Amino acid sequence: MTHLHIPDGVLPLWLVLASWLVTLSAVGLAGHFGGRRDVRRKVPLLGAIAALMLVSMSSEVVPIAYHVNLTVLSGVLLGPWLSIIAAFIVNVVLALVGHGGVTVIGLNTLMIASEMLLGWALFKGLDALFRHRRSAAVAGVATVLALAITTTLLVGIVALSGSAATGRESGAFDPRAGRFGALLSGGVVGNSLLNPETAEEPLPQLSVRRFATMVYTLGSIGWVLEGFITAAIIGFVSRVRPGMVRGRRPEVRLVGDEGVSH
Amino acid sequence: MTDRTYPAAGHDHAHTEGCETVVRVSCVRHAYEDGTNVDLCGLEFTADRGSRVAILGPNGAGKSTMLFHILGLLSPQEGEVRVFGEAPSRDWPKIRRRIGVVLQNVDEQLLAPTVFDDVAFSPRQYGVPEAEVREMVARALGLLSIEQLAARVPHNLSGGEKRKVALAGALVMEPELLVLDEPFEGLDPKSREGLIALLGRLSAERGVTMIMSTHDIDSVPEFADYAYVLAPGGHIVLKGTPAEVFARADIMLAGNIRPPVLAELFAALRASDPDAPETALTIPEAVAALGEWRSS
Amino acid sequence: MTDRTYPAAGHDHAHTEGCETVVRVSCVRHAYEDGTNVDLCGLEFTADRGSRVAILGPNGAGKSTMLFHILGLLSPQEGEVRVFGEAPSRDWPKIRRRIGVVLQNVDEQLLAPTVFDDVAFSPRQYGVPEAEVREMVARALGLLSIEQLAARVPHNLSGGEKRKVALAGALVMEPELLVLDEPFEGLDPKSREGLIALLGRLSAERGVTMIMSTHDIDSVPEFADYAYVLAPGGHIVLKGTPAEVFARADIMLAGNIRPPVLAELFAALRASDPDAPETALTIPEAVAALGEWRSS
Amino acid sequence: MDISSVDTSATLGSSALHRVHPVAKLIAFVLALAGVVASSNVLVLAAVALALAAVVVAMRLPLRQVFGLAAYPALFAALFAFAASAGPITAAVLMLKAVTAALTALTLMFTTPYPYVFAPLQRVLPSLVGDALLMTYRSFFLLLEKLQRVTRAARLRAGLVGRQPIRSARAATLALGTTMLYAFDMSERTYDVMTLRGYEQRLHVSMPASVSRSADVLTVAAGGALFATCLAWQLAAPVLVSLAWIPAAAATGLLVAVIIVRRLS
Repeated sequence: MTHLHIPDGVLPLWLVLASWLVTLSAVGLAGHFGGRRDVRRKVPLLGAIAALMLVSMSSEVVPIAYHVNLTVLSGVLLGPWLSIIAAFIVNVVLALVGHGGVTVIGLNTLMIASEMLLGWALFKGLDALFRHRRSAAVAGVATVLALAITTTLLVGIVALSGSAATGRESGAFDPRAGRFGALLSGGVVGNSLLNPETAEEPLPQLSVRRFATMVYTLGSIGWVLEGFITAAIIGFVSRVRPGMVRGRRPEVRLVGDEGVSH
Repeated sequence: MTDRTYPAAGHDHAHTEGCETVVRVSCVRHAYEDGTNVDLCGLEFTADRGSRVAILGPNGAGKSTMLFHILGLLSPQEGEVRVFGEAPSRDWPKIRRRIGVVLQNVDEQLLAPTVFDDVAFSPRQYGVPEAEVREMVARALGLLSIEQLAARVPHNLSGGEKRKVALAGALVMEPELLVLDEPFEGLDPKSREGLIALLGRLSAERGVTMIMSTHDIDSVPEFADYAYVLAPGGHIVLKGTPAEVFARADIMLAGNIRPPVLAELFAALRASDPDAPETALTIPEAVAALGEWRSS
Repeated sequence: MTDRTYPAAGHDHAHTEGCETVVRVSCVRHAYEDGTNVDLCGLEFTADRGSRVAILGPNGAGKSTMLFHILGLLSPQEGEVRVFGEAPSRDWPKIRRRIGVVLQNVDEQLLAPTVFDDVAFSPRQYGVPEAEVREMVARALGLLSIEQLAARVPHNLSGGEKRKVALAGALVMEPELLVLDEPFEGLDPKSREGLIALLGRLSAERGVTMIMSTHDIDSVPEFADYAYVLAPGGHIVLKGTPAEVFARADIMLAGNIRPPVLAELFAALRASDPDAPETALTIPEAVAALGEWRSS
Repeated sequence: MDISSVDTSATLGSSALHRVHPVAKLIAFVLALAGVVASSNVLVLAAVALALAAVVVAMRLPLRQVFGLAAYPALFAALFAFAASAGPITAAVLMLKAVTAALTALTLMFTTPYPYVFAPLQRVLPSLVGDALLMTYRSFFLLLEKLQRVTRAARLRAGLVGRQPIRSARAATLALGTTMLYAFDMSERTYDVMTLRGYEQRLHVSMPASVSRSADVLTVAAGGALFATCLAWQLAAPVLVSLAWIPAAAATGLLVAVIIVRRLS
């Protein structure tokens, strides 16, 4: 798994709100700058690539219940502005079918968008460095690097949210104290079954180390698989349509049934 | 056929002016980047107001290239294309309201998320008031008898239904020119007959001009008044009424194009017996012609 | 037709055993999720070793459903399908090496970045040593005379060329059974003739069995030994040699299926003149029959 | 993840909830979701989940798909719970929250065709983003079908060889690459069609008319009731905590009743 579908109700309110703020501004900017010219071409391109990400997520490539995300590949095809929009769209659709929470669309978008942006930047940089001669290998490396960095980003966010990450009610009303819980400190845990006095659980403390161990071990398998698959697809595409990965307009287009191109 | 071109502005849906030329393609050459050349040359291509013109030819002959030039999706490197007197690749916005289009991949042409919204797409983009849009959509759906599909989502329609929705979307603005790429593909026999009848009505009653590409050569006489035959490479080798075109089965075969079965039969008959009759293109005509030939 | 089924193991490319039944479809019913029902019932469908069997019928009649059942892509909810004596939906891996397939949309079947790699796809998947793969690919490309395409990118080929590459990919494992969905679609007359000749050779010389679906009813007599006609809904209404089948133009018309033009012509001739000859199904036969009729 | 089964149920289904106006369902969804996110009482969360399950059963939605999708986020919640070494009750709350939140979204999506869910969102987004959102959903089905067909062809050509994961993965990757080329070409063709059909402003989705005003009101009220229950136990926890069994029992009763009625009818 290359990124976590963070569910609803797990992260502290401040983190959820802050990520919505960042995401909405980024999407707004991307909508503005990405849509300044040639919208007619960009709407279908965005639709096609975002849909391709969803299709790849909903199909098993390796018969071990692992699904690809094609984030880096899509980042390379879309460039930075459109990547942000595609990340947002993909997460809206995912949230509505239960993959990742609705309230955390903001945070999940930031995670995927950073994967796409990093992948795009790393691929472009490395590919130029190797003079477009090793595109497939470069894509694989860029993918693994991008995924490793964003996983670290996720661990960082979880560490940042600290114990509040599990004291979900940060900022919520604490009925016993008669006040609202502090936004940045541990929240209220009212999980007691029937009697608040007897069945109190201690405030859970998130172990960043434990969390990191888990995502790095599970994740690294995913990075490598995704890296191989991205490399294979980029290799395939750069043989069939070299222009596509170089970010030029595709010079080859099928016209109707004629198999000719222009 | 006159040389008059249709005045660019102020069209008034009066379709009585005889045979204006709505579309003209004069010797357009198109070189694709991979080296393929399409030369829409040889004979000039014209479509007159109210006529139903079929473009025939094998796969790869340049039928789609021709349509794409007429629709301004390609711009001629050489030669000239005129639609309603304008160059479509430059002035498409000026003429697009008067043209309805259905290309081959109907799936991909349904842009909006519901059938109603899809048929309403063009009028809304052109700023037609919503109340009027509803009337126009109802009319277009009615023409194709698919009112019951209005609320459906395009992706779970059948292939034939999708084609009808795409057609409704092309007809909604009541275009003067319809451009259809393989319009009968994927339709079951009954829908096919219905569509042929509808197109015939539109051309006869409203003077709609139609340009249709097809490789279904046998049924051309049923739905076209005029036919052009492209040979591979785009060369226009034959033009005329279906009867005129199919009388030349020899030219078609030489150009690696399969003529209709009856045309081939009559050509073969004439080869074996110089007295054999002229090509007949429908079964009753053929029976009559053969009967006469026998008793002669 | 015997009831013997082909032994599942140890096939030895000896094709002399007369008329073994390679494929049998017995009254399969299929209910699609959207409520459409296809009933491949009525007459039993069988294909004997070395025979070329055509499945005819209009769009939506269930031709593809039938092929998908034979290929194990659908599993029968009722009825039975047997291919080489196995149930394909369950035991596909046992029989897949003996079956070559080209489905309708060839675009979707070309997977590799070059024609060579694409044709080499199946043998490589089976782990055939590379030197042998090269020989097999060369042989398959040679059969279709497309050696010169080996280094090309399949996605940039013309429709006809793509179909030939897909066929080479299906023939590379030297299958005993070929399943072809609309094999002549998109081919120009010359390639079409070449393909018909190739298929005839494969069936006559190597005893390859062929099941081909097509809506190109006119040319069935040229490429099939046996034909089945499906009416909408999947009902098998006619079976027999092309001559037997097409003699029943009445049943075909009743099932909303257009008979071949020549069959219709001769039926109409007989209606107007009781002395008119029996139905001839190819142009040369028709010319001969009509000539005789005239001089009689 | 199976978006097609969600869509099939939404567009071809005909339950009472299918006929409720999309806006009413959206409001009810937002209310219920807000309640779930605010709540931290395991029994109250269970009550909401059971009540939603009762709706799913009563409307004859495809149970396996709905509950299968709803269970998925529990996996990730469990990961968080494990990392936090949460006690059994906290872990249960984390997982129930994730599952119940997903269930609210799925109840909406299984009964409402996507254009009506996305349209209100599309209107407030920049036009590029909103139109691309609608276009994504349209394209999804075209590409899914394409991938399925390409994979099917690969399977027929021995692409997916049993017990050969590397070769199978190679074939699957080629299929994905082919689908990607198609996606690219498709977007170019869509561009042509948009030019031909005069695309200049945003796409427009017309909302259907309300079938039954009272059904709409009832749906919003139900969403409001779920929200109020969650909020009440949150605000007045010391008083109400010991009574949390009441909503849970009520919801259980509702679910049992619905199952019995469905069995009988």
